[in-house]
Amino acid sequence: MIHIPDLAHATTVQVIFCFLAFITIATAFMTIFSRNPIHSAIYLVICFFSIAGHYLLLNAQFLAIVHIIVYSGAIMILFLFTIMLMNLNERHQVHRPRITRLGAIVSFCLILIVLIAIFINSKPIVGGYDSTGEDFQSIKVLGKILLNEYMVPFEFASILLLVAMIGTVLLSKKEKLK
Amino acid sequence: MEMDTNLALLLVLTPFLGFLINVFFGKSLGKTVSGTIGTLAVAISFIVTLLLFNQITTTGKAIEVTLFDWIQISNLKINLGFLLDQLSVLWLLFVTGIGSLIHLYSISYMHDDENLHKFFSYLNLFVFFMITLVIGSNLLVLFIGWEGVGLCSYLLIGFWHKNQDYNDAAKKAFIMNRIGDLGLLIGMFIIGSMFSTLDYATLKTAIAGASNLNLPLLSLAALCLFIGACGKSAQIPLYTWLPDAMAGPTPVSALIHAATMVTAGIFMVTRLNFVFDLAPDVQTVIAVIGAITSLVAATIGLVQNDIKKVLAYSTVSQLGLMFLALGFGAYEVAVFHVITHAFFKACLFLGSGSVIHGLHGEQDMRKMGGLRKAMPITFWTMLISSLAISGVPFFSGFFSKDEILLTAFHHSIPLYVVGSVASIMTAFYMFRLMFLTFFKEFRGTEEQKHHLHESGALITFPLMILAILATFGGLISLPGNSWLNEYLAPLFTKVAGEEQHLGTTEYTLMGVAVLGGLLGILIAYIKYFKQNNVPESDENITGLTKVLYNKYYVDEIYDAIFVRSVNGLSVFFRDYIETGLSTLVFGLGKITDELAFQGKKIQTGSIGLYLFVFVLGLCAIVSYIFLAQ
Amino acid sequence: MDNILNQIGIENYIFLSVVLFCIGIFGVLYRRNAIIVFMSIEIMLNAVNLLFVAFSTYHQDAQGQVFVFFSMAVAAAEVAVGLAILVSIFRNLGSISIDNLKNLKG
Amino acid sequence: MNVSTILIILLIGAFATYFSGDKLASKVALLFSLAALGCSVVLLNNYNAGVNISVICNWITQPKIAFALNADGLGLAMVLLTLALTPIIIFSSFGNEYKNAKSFYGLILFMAFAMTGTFLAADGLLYYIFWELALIPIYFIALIWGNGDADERRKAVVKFFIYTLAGSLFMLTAFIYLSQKANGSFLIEDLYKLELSSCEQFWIFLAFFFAYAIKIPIIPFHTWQANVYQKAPTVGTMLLSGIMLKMGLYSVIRWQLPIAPLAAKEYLYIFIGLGIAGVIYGSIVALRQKDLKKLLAYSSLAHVGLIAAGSYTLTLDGLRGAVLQMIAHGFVVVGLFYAAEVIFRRFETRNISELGGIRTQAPKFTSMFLILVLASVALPGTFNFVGEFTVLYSLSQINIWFAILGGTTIILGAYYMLRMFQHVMLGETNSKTFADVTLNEGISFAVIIAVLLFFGFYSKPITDLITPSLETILNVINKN
Amino acid sequence: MNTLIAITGLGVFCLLFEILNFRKGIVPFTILGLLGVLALNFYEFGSTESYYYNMITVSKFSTAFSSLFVILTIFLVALSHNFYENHQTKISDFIAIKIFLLAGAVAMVSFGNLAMFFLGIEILSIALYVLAASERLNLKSNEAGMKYFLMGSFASGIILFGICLIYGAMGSFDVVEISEFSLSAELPIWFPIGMILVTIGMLFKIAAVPFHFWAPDVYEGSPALTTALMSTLAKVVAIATLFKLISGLNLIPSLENQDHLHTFENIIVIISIASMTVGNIMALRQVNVKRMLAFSGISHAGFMLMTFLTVAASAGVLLYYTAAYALAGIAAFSVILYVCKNQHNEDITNFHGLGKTNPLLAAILTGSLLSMAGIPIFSGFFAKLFLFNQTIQAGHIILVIVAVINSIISVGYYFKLILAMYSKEPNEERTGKPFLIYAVAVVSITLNIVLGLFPSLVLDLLN
Repeated sequence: MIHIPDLAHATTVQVIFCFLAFITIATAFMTIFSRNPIHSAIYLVICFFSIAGHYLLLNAQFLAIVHIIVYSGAIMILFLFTIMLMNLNERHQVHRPRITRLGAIVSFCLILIVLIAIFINSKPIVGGYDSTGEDFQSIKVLGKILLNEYMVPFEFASILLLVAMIGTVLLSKKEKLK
Repeated sequence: MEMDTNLALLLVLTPFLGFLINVFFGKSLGKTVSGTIGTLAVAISFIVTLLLFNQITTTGKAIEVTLFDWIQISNLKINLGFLLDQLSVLWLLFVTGIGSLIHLYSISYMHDDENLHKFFSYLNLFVFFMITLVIGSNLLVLFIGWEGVGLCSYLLIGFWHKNQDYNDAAKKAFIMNRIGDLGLLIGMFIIGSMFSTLDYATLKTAIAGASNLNLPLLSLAALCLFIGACGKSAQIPLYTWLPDAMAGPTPVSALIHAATMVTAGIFMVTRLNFVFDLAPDVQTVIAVIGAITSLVAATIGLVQNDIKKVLAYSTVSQLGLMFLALGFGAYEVAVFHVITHAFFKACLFLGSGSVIHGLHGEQDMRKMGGLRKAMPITFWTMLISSLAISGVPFFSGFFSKDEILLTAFHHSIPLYVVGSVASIMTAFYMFRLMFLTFFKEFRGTEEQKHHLHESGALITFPLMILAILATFGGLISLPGNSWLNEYLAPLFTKVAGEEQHLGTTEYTLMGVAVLGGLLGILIAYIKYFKQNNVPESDENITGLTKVLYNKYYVDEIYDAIFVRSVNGLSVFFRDYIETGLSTLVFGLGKITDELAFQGKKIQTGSIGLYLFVFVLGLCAIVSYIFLAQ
Repeated sequence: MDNILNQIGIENYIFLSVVLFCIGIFGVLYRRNAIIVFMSIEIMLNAVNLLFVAFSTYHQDAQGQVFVFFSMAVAAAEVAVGLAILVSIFRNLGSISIDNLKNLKG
Repeated sequence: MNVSTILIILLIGAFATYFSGDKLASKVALLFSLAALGCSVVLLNNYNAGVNISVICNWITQPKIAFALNADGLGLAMVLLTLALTPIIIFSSFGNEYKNAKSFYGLILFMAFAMTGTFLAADGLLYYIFWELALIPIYFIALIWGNGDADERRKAVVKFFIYTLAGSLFMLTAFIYLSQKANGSFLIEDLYKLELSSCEQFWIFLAFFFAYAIKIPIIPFHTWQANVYQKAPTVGTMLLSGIMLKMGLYSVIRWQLPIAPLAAKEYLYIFIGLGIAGVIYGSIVALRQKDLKKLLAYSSLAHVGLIAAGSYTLTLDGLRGAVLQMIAHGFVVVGLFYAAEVIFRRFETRNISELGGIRTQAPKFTSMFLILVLASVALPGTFNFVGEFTVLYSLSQINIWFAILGGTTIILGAYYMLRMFQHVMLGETNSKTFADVTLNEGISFAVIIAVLLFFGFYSKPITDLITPSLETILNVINKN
Repeated sequence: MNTLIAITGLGVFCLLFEILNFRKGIVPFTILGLLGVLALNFYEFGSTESYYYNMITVSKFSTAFSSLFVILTIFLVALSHNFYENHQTKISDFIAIKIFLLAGAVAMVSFGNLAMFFLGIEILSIALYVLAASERLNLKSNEAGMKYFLMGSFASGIILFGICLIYGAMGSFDVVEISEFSLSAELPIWFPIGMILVTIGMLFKIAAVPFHFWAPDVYEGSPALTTALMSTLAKVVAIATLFKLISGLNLIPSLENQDHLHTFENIIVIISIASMTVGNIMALRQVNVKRMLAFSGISHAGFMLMTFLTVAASAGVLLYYTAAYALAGIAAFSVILYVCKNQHNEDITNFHGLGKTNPLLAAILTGSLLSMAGIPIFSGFFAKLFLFNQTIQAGHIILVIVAVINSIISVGYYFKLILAMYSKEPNEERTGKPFLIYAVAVVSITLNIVLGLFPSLVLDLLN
């Protein structure tokens, strides 16, 4: 069952969680609904920040920082760059047929209901969450795991980036004709 | 034994050899040589037959020859073998004898035809098959001959193949025969499954020794066999092919459609007398059908104007009489009539051929007349034969026909009356033919008249021989002292009929018959000699005559009922059922094709739609697996 | 140190990220502007990342967080490639509406 | 030496023909087909002498599929039919010039290869493979070298292909199902040993029936036939009607009946009835066909209907008659189609109404054609009579009405064949000249006619050859 | 593991070649290199090992499929030579991307950890997005790339979500650990949900109905060689990976524990039937050959899905089926590449009269189509046979009957192309006989037939 946090007796953490969750969801919606792509981008940045807040709440500081660097710092800049490059603004907003919106709303509701229903249906987690007390998410631990156990995927991710790099070059490189 | 085999093979294979020679070399040999070879081939067979006849009469034992296994069926094994007994040798005698004469006749008659070698090859082939039919030791070998003679009949009727009407006639003959053949086959199947043999000799002993015979089944077999006989011997309802078969050259009509092939049905029934004896119901059917056929054919014969058509209907009528006799179990009587009929009818046909030959192909009696002087030999021989067929005393036909009527009288008065009426009519139309053809003035064109002449010796010689036979043929079975009955006695299980004592009744009946015959002749005389009537031209024929002239419209009825319906069905099947089935199969393809066409519309190219379906699919799967319970 | 989930409950994180994920899906379906669609996809990925971290805390296990790094790398690579494609479309078509991409159909 | 030699010769022949070039192709093909025939005759001798000429070796381990060729009398008889007809068919095409002849003759030999394989295979799957393989060459032969309007032809040929393939795929499913029951084995003897429930047998029987009914064809699955016969080049038509149809009939005897005997027994009347309905229907439709080849196609439908009815009687006579009739029909139908081809070569038409009056110009051809026509209507003394008589006899043992209805083929067959003969050959001399048969044509005809007449009187060698294997099959059918 | 390293190295070398200005040598060198990799693979075959904390596990399954991928890549690289004739400046990039794609593919079948799986599939996908959109001036290619990218990343999101749920349930990404846990009775429902989501994501990659819509559009719009890659290599990789996921993570037993197995099987059956039917029916009216083959690919996906009903026993069958399908696809595409080179579309009209102008290639295309249609002696037939055999054994006879009916329908469109080649008049002459295309076509169809004649060679590999 959903535990609707009892706001009257809510702990600080719970209040923060609710607040962050609200911001996350609201800005996510705003991202989608705002007409100006630049506004969307800004809302999305806020959304990412709130997610970073969640990370912090979960005590994953390193991840939160990386998250902000990668998403807000890199990806969103890329987005904004592109938007600027294409000089997009409201006039590029094309007419959306009603059927499309209806379809989107229907599928949104449907998938939301289905997924939530499944999770509600599932056996609730009984008992408390154990805490080993060990440090499991400091930079040190993460670094060890990443470069020992996850060394191969780590290297492999470089291939992924290499492919993306080659790909982007390939897609934008003008051909020199003979 | 070796000797017998060789003789039998010689008997069968000489005509076949003649056929081969004529087929392959006939054209280069020239007409006379070709004809001579054909004639000789049959003549040799005739000589062999005489030898065999001699052997049979002296020893009294049948000769059996087995060549090799032919068809193997689980419970019956069919040999290719020959049985030369009294019946088959008797049949062979007139088949090969008359055959030789007609071959001889044909040399002259067909001399102007460019395909003479073919004609002789077909005739030889016919004789070959006829011999096979007669001497086969089992029903299946008989069937080879049976179908073979049908084939030759087909070939010879359609000999002048440029005329599609003749071809139609040939085809009709073949197909009607085939209807009968199916009956024969079915009969064979039944007999085969009942007795596990088709061999005459074995069959006879099997039937004799059998207890608990399934008589209804056997009767069915007999009936089927009789249908076969109907087809071949032109009985109702399968008789209509025979008059049409007159499209063939006249010697063919004489040989095949009068003397030999059409008697095959009688031969078969006689051969299987032990079967038919056990099926009295079928015998009754045979008798009734025979009587009706003889009457119907005779009535039609009354008004025909084509000289060969008259003879054809007469043949049908006479065959009917023979079946009448068979129906009463008087096999030897029927055989007797077969023989005499072969003589006089062959003679009549050949005579009419001589007339037609003289008139360069004219067959309509209305355009003849007065030929007596120009063609005396033809006239006299035909007159003798006409007298014979009319039952005028002391000619051969008198004895044989009288015996049939006598037998009929003893068994069934109504049938006797029918037979007698048919006989009277026979006398009438035969003499109608004689008067119209040979007396009074010639009614043809001047040019024909100019060329009128008696035919050559090759034509008249066979006529004379046959006329002699037609006169004296009756001697082989004189009432009360029948050589024939004695000769055939070993064949029949029953004592041949009730030995007929010649009593008052018999003499009275004889007198009645003779009077009847004379009456017929008299009417013809009055009508066509005294009153000098000439039959009306076709369009003026009215009333009953028209019905008769058009053969009771039987052809038209058959055409409407069978031919048209089959053809109509064929067109219907071709145009509707076939197309329908085809559309059905194509329809499956069309449906999928249409689905594909509609399906293409779903693939709109819109990413939104694609993702929408994606999400729907996801929801459906997830909810089906996790929420369905 | 106390497990933070004792106060919030893993379910709530699941629901949060499911909602976020669905918003992402909704965005993809709702918007025709390719850039916004990309952003929606980023929202989806982030929803998952959030859940990874939550599960990581739940299991007291760092692997989930390590996976988030990979997921970020993937997201970055995807965005790079996606934007490159988008730019070339924009050059050819002068528009970035995905509704204009309907030439291939049937 | 064993039966695989034949297959090897034919396969090598197919390739050799393809690589010999357009000019030599026909002769090379003839040579190889004759070699295969010779080889099969030698093998027949060996077989009669009791030498084992069968082959069996493993091919695929899982599921267990063996390369098993079993030469029993029945198989050998069919192989001989195939290999005797192939040279005749190839030789008969010598008068025609084909574009890309090397592929054409190569395909013919390949088809002979596949058909021979079908008749010999003793493993369900191997059999199925050959069965399907035979379909490919004829598809191309009909498609590329066929005649008539290209679109129509395409439609007809594709229909034929899809239709027959559809049927055989159901057979494949049945085979797979059977092999599950037989512990993964497809070997015929293992399949024979299966004891299936009557429900299973029913479905298996039906699946086989689809394949065979379409191939044979039994009405109402015949709609592909007439069109394909008409559109295919005559060589293709000969291959189809002479041999390929027999694959279906052979398979009924070899596979369908012994594997699902209970179903066969239970629905005996229905299947015999279907066969006989085919006889009557085919004969009637044939009557009013306008195209000579189409008429022959429907006549073929009628004849195979009778053969099928014979097979479904499940009696020794029925099976034996069916096999005899298969062989006889194979020869006669090839001859008849060849006659149609000979006419087409001269007049460029097969439309019956445009023909006629050929007899005066070509007496030899007429005689040969007539003999074939008569053989086709089963005149006693021809091989066809032996077959037809035996089949009808067996039918009469089941029910006399079957024999009577089936026997109508005697009447109707004579009707449509003679009608056709009359309109094609007889009548007033045709205004166009018709050269009589050439030597090559004459040889082909003469061989066919000689075979038909010889076995018409002396079918013992074939009967002796096939009877033991048919008895074996019957034993399997009647095992429970 | 060695394979993966070797392939990656090869990809880097390709990039270096560009720098060293050695473009001419790229294709032969890469082919040689890949042959070396293949040899390495053969050498490794049979060993079962795991490397680097079980990130990569080498098993018969992975080596066999890797070998298949390598072979397919060899063909695709060989075809590149001709295809990129006019794009010499980019050829090294193209080849390198293909090689990296292969690396991703190999990782996908030999992963021992879901991280490797995820990275592998992303490498594969991103490479494909790039290749699909690689004709930057061609709007169709752009559109294809965009569609594929959008939908692909959407699917990736779902896969990621699934992985996340699996992690949530198991607390580990390690395949061995997960498969052990998955058998325990007390299992959070997250695991099956996660698995289903991953499965759905993979179903998208293999283009199964209803996640198939992208395939025809993308296949049509992409450059022909990319289409070849997608329809052969990518599809095979995806299905093999999905198979490995389902079998490796013990999805089936865990579903059985929770009474979900029946519904899962039903889903598979329904998707399989739907894919076959939709794919085949939609293909009937296509005029573009690539599009037609896309639909054909969808239907084949349906066939391949049948193996999931008998996961325990059908790895060999899947390998055989994919090999047969991919080899036939390569042969077909090499002919299509030849025919449609310098044409602005791939419509059937381009194939008119090919039987006359170029009988060899026409025969090869015919052969490959016959193989796809399942006509013996081509391996496609045996593939279907073994598949049906397995499926009947599992008791899904209805499914097999539907599959049979679908095989019949499929003949309709395969033969449309054959008809066009043989019964229509040629509309233009083609000159030039590019050796590599011929070689690829001949070798692949030969391999296909050899597989048909000796199916045990492949079929028994995984037993």
